[in-house]
Amino acid sequence: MKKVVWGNILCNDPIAKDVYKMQIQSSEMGPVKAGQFVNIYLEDKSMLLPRPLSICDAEEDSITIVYRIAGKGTRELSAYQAMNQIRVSTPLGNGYFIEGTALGGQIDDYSGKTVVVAGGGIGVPPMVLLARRLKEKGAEVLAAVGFQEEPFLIEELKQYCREVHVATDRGTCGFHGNAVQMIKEKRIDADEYFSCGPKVMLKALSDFCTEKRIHCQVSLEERMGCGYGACVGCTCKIKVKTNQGMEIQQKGVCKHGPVFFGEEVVWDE
Amino acid sequence: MKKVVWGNILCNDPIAKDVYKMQIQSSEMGPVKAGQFVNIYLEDKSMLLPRPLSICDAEEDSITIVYRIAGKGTRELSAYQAMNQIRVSTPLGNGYFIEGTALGGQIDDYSGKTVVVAGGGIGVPPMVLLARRLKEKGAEVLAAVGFQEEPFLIEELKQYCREVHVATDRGTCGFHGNAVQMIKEKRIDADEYFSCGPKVMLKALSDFCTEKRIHCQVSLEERMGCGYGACVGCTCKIKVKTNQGMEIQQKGVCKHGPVFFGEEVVWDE
Amino acid sequence: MDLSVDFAGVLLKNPITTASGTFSARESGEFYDISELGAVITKGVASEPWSGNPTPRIAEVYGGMLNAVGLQNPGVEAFIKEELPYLKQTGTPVIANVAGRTVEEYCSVAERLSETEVAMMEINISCPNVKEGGIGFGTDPKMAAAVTKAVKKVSRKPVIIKLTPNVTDIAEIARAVEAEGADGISLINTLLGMKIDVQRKKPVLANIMGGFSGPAVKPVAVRMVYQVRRAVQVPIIGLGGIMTGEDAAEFIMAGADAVSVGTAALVNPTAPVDILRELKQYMREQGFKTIGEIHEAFMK
Amino acid sequence: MDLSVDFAGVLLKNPITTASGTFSARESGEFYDISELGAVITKGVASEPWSGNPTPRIAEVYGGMLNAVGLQNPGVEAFIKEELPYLKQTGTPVIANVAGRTVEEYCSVAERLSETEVAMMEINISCPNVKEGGIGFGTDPKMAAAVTKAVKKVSRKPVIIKLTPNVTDIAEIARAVEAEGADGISLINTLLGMKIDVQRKKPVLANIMGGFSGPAVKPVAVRMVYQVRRAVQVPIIGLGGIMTGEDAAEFIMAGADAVSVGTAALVNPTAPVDILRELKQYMREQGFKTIGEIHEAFMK
Ligand SMILES: Cc1cc2nc3c(=O)[nH]c(=O)nc-3n(C[C@H](O)[C@H](O)[C@H](O)COP(=O)(O)OP(=O)(O)OC[C@H]3O[C@@H](n4cnc5c(N)ncnc54)[C@H](O)[C@@H]3O)c2cc1C
Ligand SMILES: Cc1cc2nc3c(=O)[nH]c(=O)nc-3n(C[C@H](O)[C@H](O)[C@H](O)COP(=O)(O)OP(=O)(O)OC[C@H]3O[C@@H](n4cnc5c(N)ncnc54)[C@H](O)[C@@H]3O)c2cc1C
Ligand SMILES: Cc1cc2nc3c(=O)[nH]c(=O)nc-3n(C[C@H](O)[C@H](O)[C@H](O)COP(=O)(O)O)c2cc1C
Ligand SMILES: Cc1cc2nc3c(=O)[nH]c(=O)nc-3n(C[C@H](O)[C@H](O)[C@H](O)COP(=O)(O)O)c2cc1C
Ligand code: FES
Ligand code: FES
Repeated sequence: MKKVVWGNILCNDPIAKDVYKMQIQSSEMGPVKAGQFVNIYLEDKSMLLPRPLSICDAEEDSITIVYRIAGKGTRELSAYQAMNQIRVSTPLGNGYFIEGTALGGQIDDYSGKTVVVAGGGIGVPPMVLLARRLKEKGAEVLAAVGFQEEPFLIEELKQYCREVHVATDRGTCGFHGNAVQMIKEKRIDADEYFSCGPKVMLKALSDFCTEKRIHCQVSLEERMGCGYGACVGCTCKIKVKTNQGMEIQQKGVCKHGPVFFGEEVVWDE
Repeated sequence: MKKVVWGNILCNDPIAKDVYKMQIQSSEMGPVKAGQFVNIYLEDKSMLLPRPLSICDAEEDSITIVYRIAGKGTRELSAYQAMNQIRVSTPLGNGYFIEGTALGGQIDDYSGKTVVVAGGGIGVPPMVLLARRLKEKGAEVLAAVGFQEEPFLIEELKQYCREVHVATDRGTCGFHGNAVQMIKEKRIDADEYFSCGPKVMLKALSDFCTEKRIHCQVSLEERMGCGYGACVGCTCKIKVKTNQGMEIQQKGVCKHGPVFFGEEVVWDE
Repeated sequence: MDLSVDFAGVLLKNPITTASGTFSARESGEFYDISELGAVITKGVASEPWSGNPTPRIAEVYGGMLNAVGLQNPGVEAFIKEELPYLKQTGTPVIANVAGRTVEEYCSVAERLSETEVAMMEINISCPNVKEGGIGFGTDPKMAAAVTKAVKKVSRKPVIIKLTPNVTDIAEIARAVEAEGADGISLINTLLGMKIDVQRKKPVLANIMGGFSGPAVKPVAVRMVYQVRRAVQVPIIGLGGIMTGEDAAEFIMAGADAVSVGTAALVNPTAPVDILRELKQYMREQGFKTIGEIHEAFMK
Repeated sequence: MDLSVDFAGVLLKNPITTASGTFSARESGEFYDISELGAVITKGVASEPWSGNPTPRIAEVYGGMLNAVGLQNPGVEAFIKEELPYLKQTGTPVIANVAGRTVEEYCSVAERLSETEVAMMEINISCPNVKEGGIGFGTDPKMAAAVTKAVKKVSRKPVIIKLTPNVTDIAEIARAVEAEGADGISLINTLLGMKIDVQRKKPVLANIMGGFSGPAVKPVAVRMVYQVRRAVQVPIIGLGGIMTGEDAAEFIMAGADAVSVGTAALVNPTAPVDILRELKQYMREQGFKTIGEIHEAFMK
């Protein structure tokens, strides 16, 4: 069964401007797939809805999340102290299709394959666990990550990636531009691309991959109510093959996603 | 000017079952009159209204409050830790008329007078500061305090009172009965009575004093909105002498009270 | 202690149900055993699939939320084929929530559902974005009555009419639908609300306005249940901001025979069963033996 | 930066006012300098003293409060003698809130106040417990229009009509009062709410139901200000749950020319001036130079 549990905050530290890394310990987390997220429930009673945050890394009995202060909820989160408790759900969503099990899942064995994990801004965190899992499955992992100004999680990525390419919008560090521009210009080639980040970036990567006729998985974001498929709040438009041909359907980001194949997504909204 | 300030919690400890004593330090409290109260503002954002709590004692730059867990707000309060901050107003209400300044104020000099401070249950706390002030003004102070089962603040009262008479409803300790019964039976006589406690007790004491033709000041409670006279939420019926004779008026407990003379109060509601 | 309630002839083993649109059989079932509930109320189904409104459809407000899902649903046939068999196998009575844009649409769904194992139907005449002649069905007593009459004619299951709180006189609407044979009334649906993001300078919902729910709306809901209880004889499902067992008891005191848990289940996925447990505990503490005793204890 | 607004011909130096019933000149003035505000709106005055409802009159609910003060007030003569001179000496424009049980009562107060220094009048046709013919003035467009017409006839000050949110169609009421010459509209008054204490098994208010206010009602208030802005041309005072400068900006974007701070001032006595300061900061951050620019920036 899925659950909402009380976890122990092991640490909650700033790792870049307005970006925090929190490690939460709980023996009830269960198995974690790369690309899954958790719901974080806040203490301030005026904010009732859970905050969905991607799992950045996971150990036997703990998970790590990395978040940016985007509003009141994440600001509250940033004030939580280590050794306190936090209400958190067990992993939600399907994650990236690398387990060979999920709907539309591709290959289970990545040996001999080169893959790129491409993250933009606060989309970088899930790339860490993803890189780790892909490496475990035998892939040669390259990272292409873009930031506004200040990179983070680079050391973590280096543990699992042969190369970590960094881009910044302002050119303060690494490639001057965004992650997809960098992939194109630096020719960071791969057999498959995995991505999380702003919609414009995901679309650019998806277009690039469609052109190259290779697979690309993207993790989408949408305002959520429940995060577990009850409220039908978080939909996106997905092209689905049916008996009658191609059809555009509203799919729940939290239930059917958050990861979709780039070609499936109806981008033009 | 009146203010709402951040105070430092110096201590917050249980002193009887479900009864806590909290000392709050702030250099902005200003002068405190016996019988005044403060508004305590809670952290839980679902509970917006302040909690009015009587001032039990006051030092140069701190006040002490004593409260019973009566609901969600006081429960939250009981969990506050020493060394943390709390939002609290400067003193509100008029307090007991012993300063010679307030409307209807009586005498400023109590030397040679015997007074009784009579508290019932969670009405006992303001008796401490009141006893202290009365003693400072030269009065011989006797305390008559009633509890359900477990007395509290007895040592504090003894500092300022020549005698402290204790009653408990169940007879677990001291006189078996309530404080007014005890006053009558033990003939705890005085020139003036001061009281705070359940309405039935205040009424009984007021009737007793009316009969004896001596003054009696009672501190009333009413559900409050603002606590400072803005919302007209907290009224009680008071008999007022006007040019046209005696008239019953709605008086704000927080603004005109919380202390009234027993004979002024319209008890039969 | 007996928590069962007879609601319009259907026996519910307890008064706790799920509010329409905040429950999904399989997904909610991953968090708790739904057969513990008195009944489940499904999300609204229409005669044909509806794709709902553009996103963002969800926003948070102080003590509540706004939604503009717009009754996205796969249509009654898909509901009967995919959702109902799963629910049936849990043994929980199913109350199917029915959406429509016209009287005919409501009737066609009600007729179709009458052939299935649903225990009752809840007719949602109160969705802010379903309009006819410029006013929602639920805000005009005559139109509310007309829908009720038409649906009652074709339905072979008890019909509950779900009312909107966005009206001047809720008792008038309640009397109108009772007069046309409604077997029960449920209220409240969402209040109409709006929020503007002053940083982005635009409404937080793509649809501009949306349905407002959660603990913030409870005082309005309790008041309306109380008013409707005084206006009609039929049983009432009370809802709107129920977060705890004591909240459920409050609605029952005000006059509800059963209650639904909505937004609370988004805030805490196991809320319906948690609230059931808390209600039992409240009854134990107060010495209540039946649900009826809770209402009788209320001193107006 | 210029925060001034011309409201029905009266110049307010900023758009922040106090909501009627939550402000008392001397008592609020002990917490802040009331001359900093755009205007003060006083508590409702009737032609004769009213003693209000029995206590408890106040209850707390999730994110808000209920009140059943029942318009206790000392009558218009006492107001003119005791409150007005004090207010006048602060230099702050005074908007007198007017209560009444009949059209005649409203008119007699309006006429009397016309002889004084009040800057404007706000006619409260929306108090839940003022009834005529079984419906409050504010819930029936015809009666709302009748009061407006009668008051306008006798008043020599701008007349603002304060609307209740407890209606099906707020735009209809707004249009009705504008048509009869209202110089401005303020909204919302309180929602009608109720709460039961399930331990004591009775309503928390002696009056059973009461007016619901505070941040919990804000989404309804913003929505109604937005709807009324689209329905009428007269200026609007927006209120309902304003707690911060950004909340004030939200109402202005939705269409309000000025705003009132109510429950927030009970939660925090200096709220009106705190909100003014926050609004200024918001404008600085966003580069807004005037109040008008805030509304213009809103993208529907
Ligand atoms: C599947 C998923 C994974 C995410 N992973 C991460 C992550 O790893 N790190 C991270 O920093 N952020 C992540 N986000 C975004 C994150 O959820 C929001 O930034 C956060 O909820 C903002 O809350 P707030 O109270 O600080 O901001 P506010 O803007 O005050 O939030 C108000 C409301 O809007 C919702 N909301 C705001 N922004 C978003 C958004 N972009 N997407 C969805 N809902 C939003 C909030 O949940 C809340 O209900 C993820 C979002 C989704 C949907
Ligand atoms: C002038 C004054 C002085 C007081 N002094 C003390 C004191 O020294 N020690 C003490 O323990 N209690 C005192 N009380 C009572 C105290 O304010 C309430 O017990 C407390 O507010 C309950 O809050 P709660 O959230 O725990 O309970 P809840 O019942 O959950 O409170 C809900 C609401 O009811 C109000 N409320 C509840 N009980 C009362 C009450 N008896 N009087 C007024 N409002 C109430 C609360 O303020 C709140 O708005 C005093 C009350 C007044 C009016
Ligand atoms: C996301 C969401 C979707 C909803 N969908 C429906 C629906 O399809 N049909 C319906 O009758 N009510 C629907 N409602 C209204 C709820 O059933 C309920 O009446 C309302 O939310 C008040 O209860 P609550 O405060 O407990 O949520 C929906 C509410 C929410 C929050
Ligand atoms: C205690 C109290 C008393 C009120 N008295 C009046 C009144 O006399 N006249 C009036 O028009 N509105 C009155 N109101 C309504 C407020 O002015 C305001 O419309 C409402 O509270 C919504 O705003 P808020 O959420 O900021 O409080 C009163 C509100 C409260 C809380
Ligand atoms: S957030 Fe509720 S269905 Fe996805
Ligand atoms: S509590 Fe507001 S006037 Fe007394």
